[in-house]
Amino acid sequence: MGVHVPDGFFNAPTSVATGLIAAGAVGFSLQRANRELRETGPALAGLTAAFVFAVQMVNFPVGAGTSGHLLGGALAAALVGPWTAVLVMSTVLLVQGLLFADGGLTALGTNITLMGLVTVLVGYFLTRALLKVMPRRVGSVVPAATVGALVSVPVAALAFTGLYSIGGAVDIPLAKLATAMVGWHILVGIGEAVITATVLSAVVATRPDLVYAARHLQQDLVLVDADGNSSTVSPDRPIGAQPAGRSLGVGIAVTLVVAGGLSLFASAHPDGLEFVGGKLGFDGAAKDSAVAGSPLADYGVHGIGNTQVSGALAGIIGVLVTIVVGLAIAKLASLRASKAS
Amino acid sequence: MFAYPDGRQALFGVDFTVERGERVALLGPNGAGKTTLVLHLNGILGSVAGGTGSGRVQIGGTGLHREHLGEIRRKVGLVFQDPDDQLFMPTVRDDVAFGPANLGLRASELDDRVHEALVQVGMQDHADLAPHHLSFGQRRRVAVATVLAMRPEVLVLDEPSSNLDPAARRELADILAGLDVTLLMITHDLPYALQLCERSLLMNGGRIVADGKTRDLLADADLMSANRLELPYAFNPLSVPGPEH
Amino acid sequence: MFAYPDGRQALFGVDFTVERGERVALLGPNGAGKTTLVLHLNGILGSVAGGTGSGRVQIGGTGLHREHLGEIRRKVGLVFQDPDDQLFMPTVRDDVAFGPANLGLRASELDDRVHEALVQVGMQDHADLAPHHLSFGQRRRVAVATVLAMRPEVLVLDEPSSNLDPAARRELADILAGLDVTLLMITHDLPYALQLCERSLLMNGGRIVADGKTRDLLADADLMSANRLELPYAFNPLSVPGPEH
Amino acid sequence: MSGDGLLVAVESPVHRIPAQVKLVALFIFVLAVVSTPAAVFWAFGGYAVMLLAALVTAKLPAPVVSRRLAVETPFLVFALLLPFVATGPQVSVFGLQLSQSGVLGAWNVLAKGTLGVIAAILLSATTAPRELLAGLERLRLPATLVAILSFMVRYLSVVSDDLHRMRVARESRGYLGGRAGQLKAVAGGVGVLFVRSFERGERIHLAMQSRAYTGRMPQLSTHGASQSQWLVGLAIPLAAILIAIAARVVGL
Ligand SMILES: Nc1ncnc2c1ncn2[C@@H]1O[C@H](COP(=O)(O)OP(=O)(O)OP(=O)(O)O)[C@@H](O)[C@H]1O
Ligand SMILES: Nc1ncnc2c1ncn2[C@@H]1O[C@H](COP(=O)(O)OP(=O)(O)OP(=O)(O)O)[C@@H](O)[C@H]1O
Ligand SMILES: [Mg+2]
Ligand SMILES: [Mg+2]
Repeated sequence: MGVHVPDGFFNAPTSVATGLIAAGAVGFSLQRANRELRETGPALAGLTAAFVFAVQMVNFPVGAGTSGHLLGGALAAALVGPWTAVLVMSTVLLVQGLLFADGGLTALGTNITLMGLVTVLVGYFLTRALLKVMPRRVGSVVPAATVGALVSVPVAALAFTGLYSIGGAVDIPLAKLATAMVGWHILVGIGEAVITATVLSAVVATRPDLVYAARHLQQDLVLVDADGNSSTVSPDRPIGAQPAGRSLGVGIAVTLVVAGGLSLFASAHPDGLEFVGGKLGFDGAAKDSAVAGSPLADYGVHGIGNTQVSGALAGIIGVLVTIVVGLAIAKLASLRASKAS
Repeated sequence: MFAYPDGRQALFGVDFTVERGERVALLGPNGAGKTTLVLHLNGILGSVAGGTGSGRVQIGGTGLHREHLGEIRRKVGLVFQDPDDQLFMPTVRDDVAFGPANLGLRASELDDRVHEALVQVGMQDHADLAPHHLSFGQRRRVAVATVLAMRPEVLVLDEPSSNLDPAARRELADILAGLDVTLLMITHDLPYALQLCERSLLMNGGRIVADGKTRDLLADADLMSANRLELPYAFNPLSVPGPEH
Repeated sequence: MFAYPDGRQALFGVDFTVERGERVALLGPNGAGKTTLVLHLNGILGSVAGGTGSGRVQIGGTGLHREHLGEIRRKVGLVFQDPDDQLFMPTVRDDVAFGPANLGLRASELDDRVHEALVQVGMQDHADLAPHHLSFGQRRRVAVATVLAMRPEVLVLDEPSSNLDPAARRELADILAGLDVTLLMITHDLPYALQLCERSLLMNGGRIVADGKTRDLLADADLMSANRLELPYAFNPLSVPGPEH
Repeated sequence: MSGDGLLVAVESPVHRIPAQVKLVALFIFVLAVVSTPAAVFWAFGGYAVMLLAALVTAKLPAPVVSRRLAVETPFLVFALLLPFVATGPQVSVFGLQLSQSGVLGAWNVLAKGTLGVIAAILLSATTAPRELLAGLERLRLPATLVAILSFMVRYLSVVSDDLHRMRVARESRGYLGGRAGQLKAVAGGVGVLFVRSFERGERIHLAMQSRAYTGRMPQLSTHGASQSQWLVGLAIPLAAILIAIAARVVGL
């Protein structure tokens, strides 16, 4: 998604659900990234964030009066690794939301999911997959990540379309939207690929050790000592990648259960727009919630007895829960990390 | 032995010992590996920092291992050659306070320490400015203050006097002479080395090529010219007093 | 007069003329405004660059106006105090070639010019390295080479000798002495100023406080101490030859 | 973005409210706005009036605010397209066939988006980045994120300074822009810029470690907010919540 989603663009359940996904992803990444970060320090991550931020300022027109901008997710992932990259992207989006009013605060979860999570993961795993079939040289990371970057943007656009089909505030023909979004974002993706290639080739030329995605491909070095004897030394290695293990499973499960549960709960109630639409008599716009008949459907009404108020409350509670869950996971992560060290 | 990540080897076997309280100058031409060497002394470069290379460093009986890194870095204060590498906080005051605050100092104790260090380098009037809005020489002084404020046992200075005005240069020499620390100072200013350090190490091409009394090294014309060292215009190392007097 | 964007005024009225072919040293304590002043000479700071400030600069009869900026910048070669400000290309060779290429040089002519400049500063063996992977002194030398390669009419150097090893410092002095250009050099190295420049300007607090023969300024003890200038250890400005000999 | 970021440096009561209060206030306000049904127009009028009052209290110049509103443009375009592309019952306005839900949707996006953007502008124009960081830290944002954030804010100025330095260096060596060969050189500059900034970041991290940094910034020197500051800061968002609830209950 080449532009940031503002407040009120998606309905509350979607915002809440993506918020939860984002919170879970950030919490999990915090835990996984801790080791990476202790080695390289927050300075490098911060710098990558600043760079991604700068890259996102480069707007270019993609037709229909709309401009897209680069995302930088694939680039960040190649440089600092996927988990730190998720944090980097989230930080960028948070700053943009807070300081630059770019992307709404309640849409932060959506933005992180689309521009942080999707681009980073698609970019990174595509890069790694391509590296497997390419010559075992550090240089291979440039074409691999370029392809990763190229693909990651339209995929994010597709994800946006998918989200819109679930929680768009207004019905528009999905096929049309998908075509338009993907079409535009292939153009953005090309820009993304160019930037990624330029930056990565400079880094590979001068500091191959900095490219996280290709660290395992570095050649051994030959050193000469005072008497002219040479010895072979392996270059910097990433600190042993922590096995994903149970923590990943637990993190994802918690996220999914909470996200799923809450969004079921929330989407059982017509959101504000649909409610108003019903009142005004143009119900056509309002979709039937797929879970209207589920046991959860009546849940919200019990305590409060007023659909409207409980709908609003669901939104607010959802966001609050997002924050609490995110913080709890983060806390847990830092506790575990400090125990591990 | 040490090679930079791009594969260039910068150190080819270096071996020396500095006694507690000694003051040693590290001399040598551009690109000799002086900076690279001192960055090993507190584990910034080298295998202990996850880099490439081999060798051992011992500070005050403690070997430089990953588990002692924190302790060693508290003992060894390093002033970088480029002040922009050293200054990273929003204001001069915060920057000088950073190290002592990490050591656990708080409130008035911290303020005193910061103020004292700033007065030592004459920058107390600039405490609330942003470091990157200072002149180059002013940045250099603040960089020195950040390390003085930590009261290290071993002080390593990478060309501390460059870009300083002559009075500041002399004031720095006075400060350094008055400190009770082990001192290792890189400099291209040979009279300055002679004035402050009794002993000198001479590096070239990633190796130590000479080690001895500063005065003797400076007086050895062959050694000097082989290592691109020259005494300034109208200066005779044997005719002026050194620190031993 | 000029104030930085954060509101600090750094220049308070400065007025001087340098004749064609003259060699002038610009002296003064840290933070005097020397760097700020020379950044006006080719329109990097000041009203012509869209900044605050007032005043006029004239180079060889051409007023410094926005429309002449390109021409003036070709005539005035500026070596920055911080080599990192100067070097931005992926390799040393590219960096040195950048200026002459902008002047329209091509192919073998360009290569010759680049090679010559690199030989002048002794960096020809490092032509294919990345500038940011050089030692500080090496970067300084490349920075000088980038400007020498442009063969400017006016050469402005901001502390060119700092961080250079003594031999490189002398070599640079020899190069500068051999060039037929107008020279303005900022330095804290007073003997160096005396050696190269007959005339000196002394700045303090954003003003020019003295203008005269270098030897006379250096011999004026009151003026010197009022402006934080001190001659090094065992140096007598009256006893050594200057450029006029 | 250099040093002070987007701060509009004037003295005002809004500037004096601690950052953590403003952050919470912004958040609550935006939540209230978003959960308000789009068709309850008077509620949005209420929000707008309150925001306007805050802008005036903060002494923010109108041109600054309107310039910063430009980030909304892409969505403005999207919103204007909505009535034409959305499906559902159509109405005709001045002979144009518009989708009803599209019109309401466009209003929804515009109103909520604009209010959110203005509220964020209010925060960024009255809070220095440094205070903002301290505020986020006080609100218990995980330390790792705070660290990345503080470096990011700092590096925004390093990178933009470096960009500026490179431009100055280019121009002072006779670069006039344009020619294809040189353009390539400049494009290559992006990569160099990255490595350069990257290495500077690395060295700075090492410098920090040399000064006993162990991964936690020493607590930035801020004090907690007093109760009255919380009250003042939260006045508007609390009113906004009342409006939001009223809008839900009272309906149209
Ligand atoms: N980051 C780097 N990557 C690769 N090579 C480097 C890097 N920094 C320095 N070198 C190389 O290592 C060698 C030693 O550099 P070092 O900075 O230690 O020199 P130095 O003795 O401090 O010189 P100076 O007096 O100029 O500061 C030089 O040949 C230099 O080109
Ligand atoms: N970017 C900037 N923003 C604001 N103030 C600045 C900036 N750069 C320099 N100054 C201030 O302007 C004054 C003059 O600085 P300048 O760099 O010209 O000094 P200088 O004479 O070159 O000193 P030095 O010998 O240390 O290089 C100083 O007080 C400095 O703090
Ligand atoms: Mg060095
Ligand atoms: Mg200067």
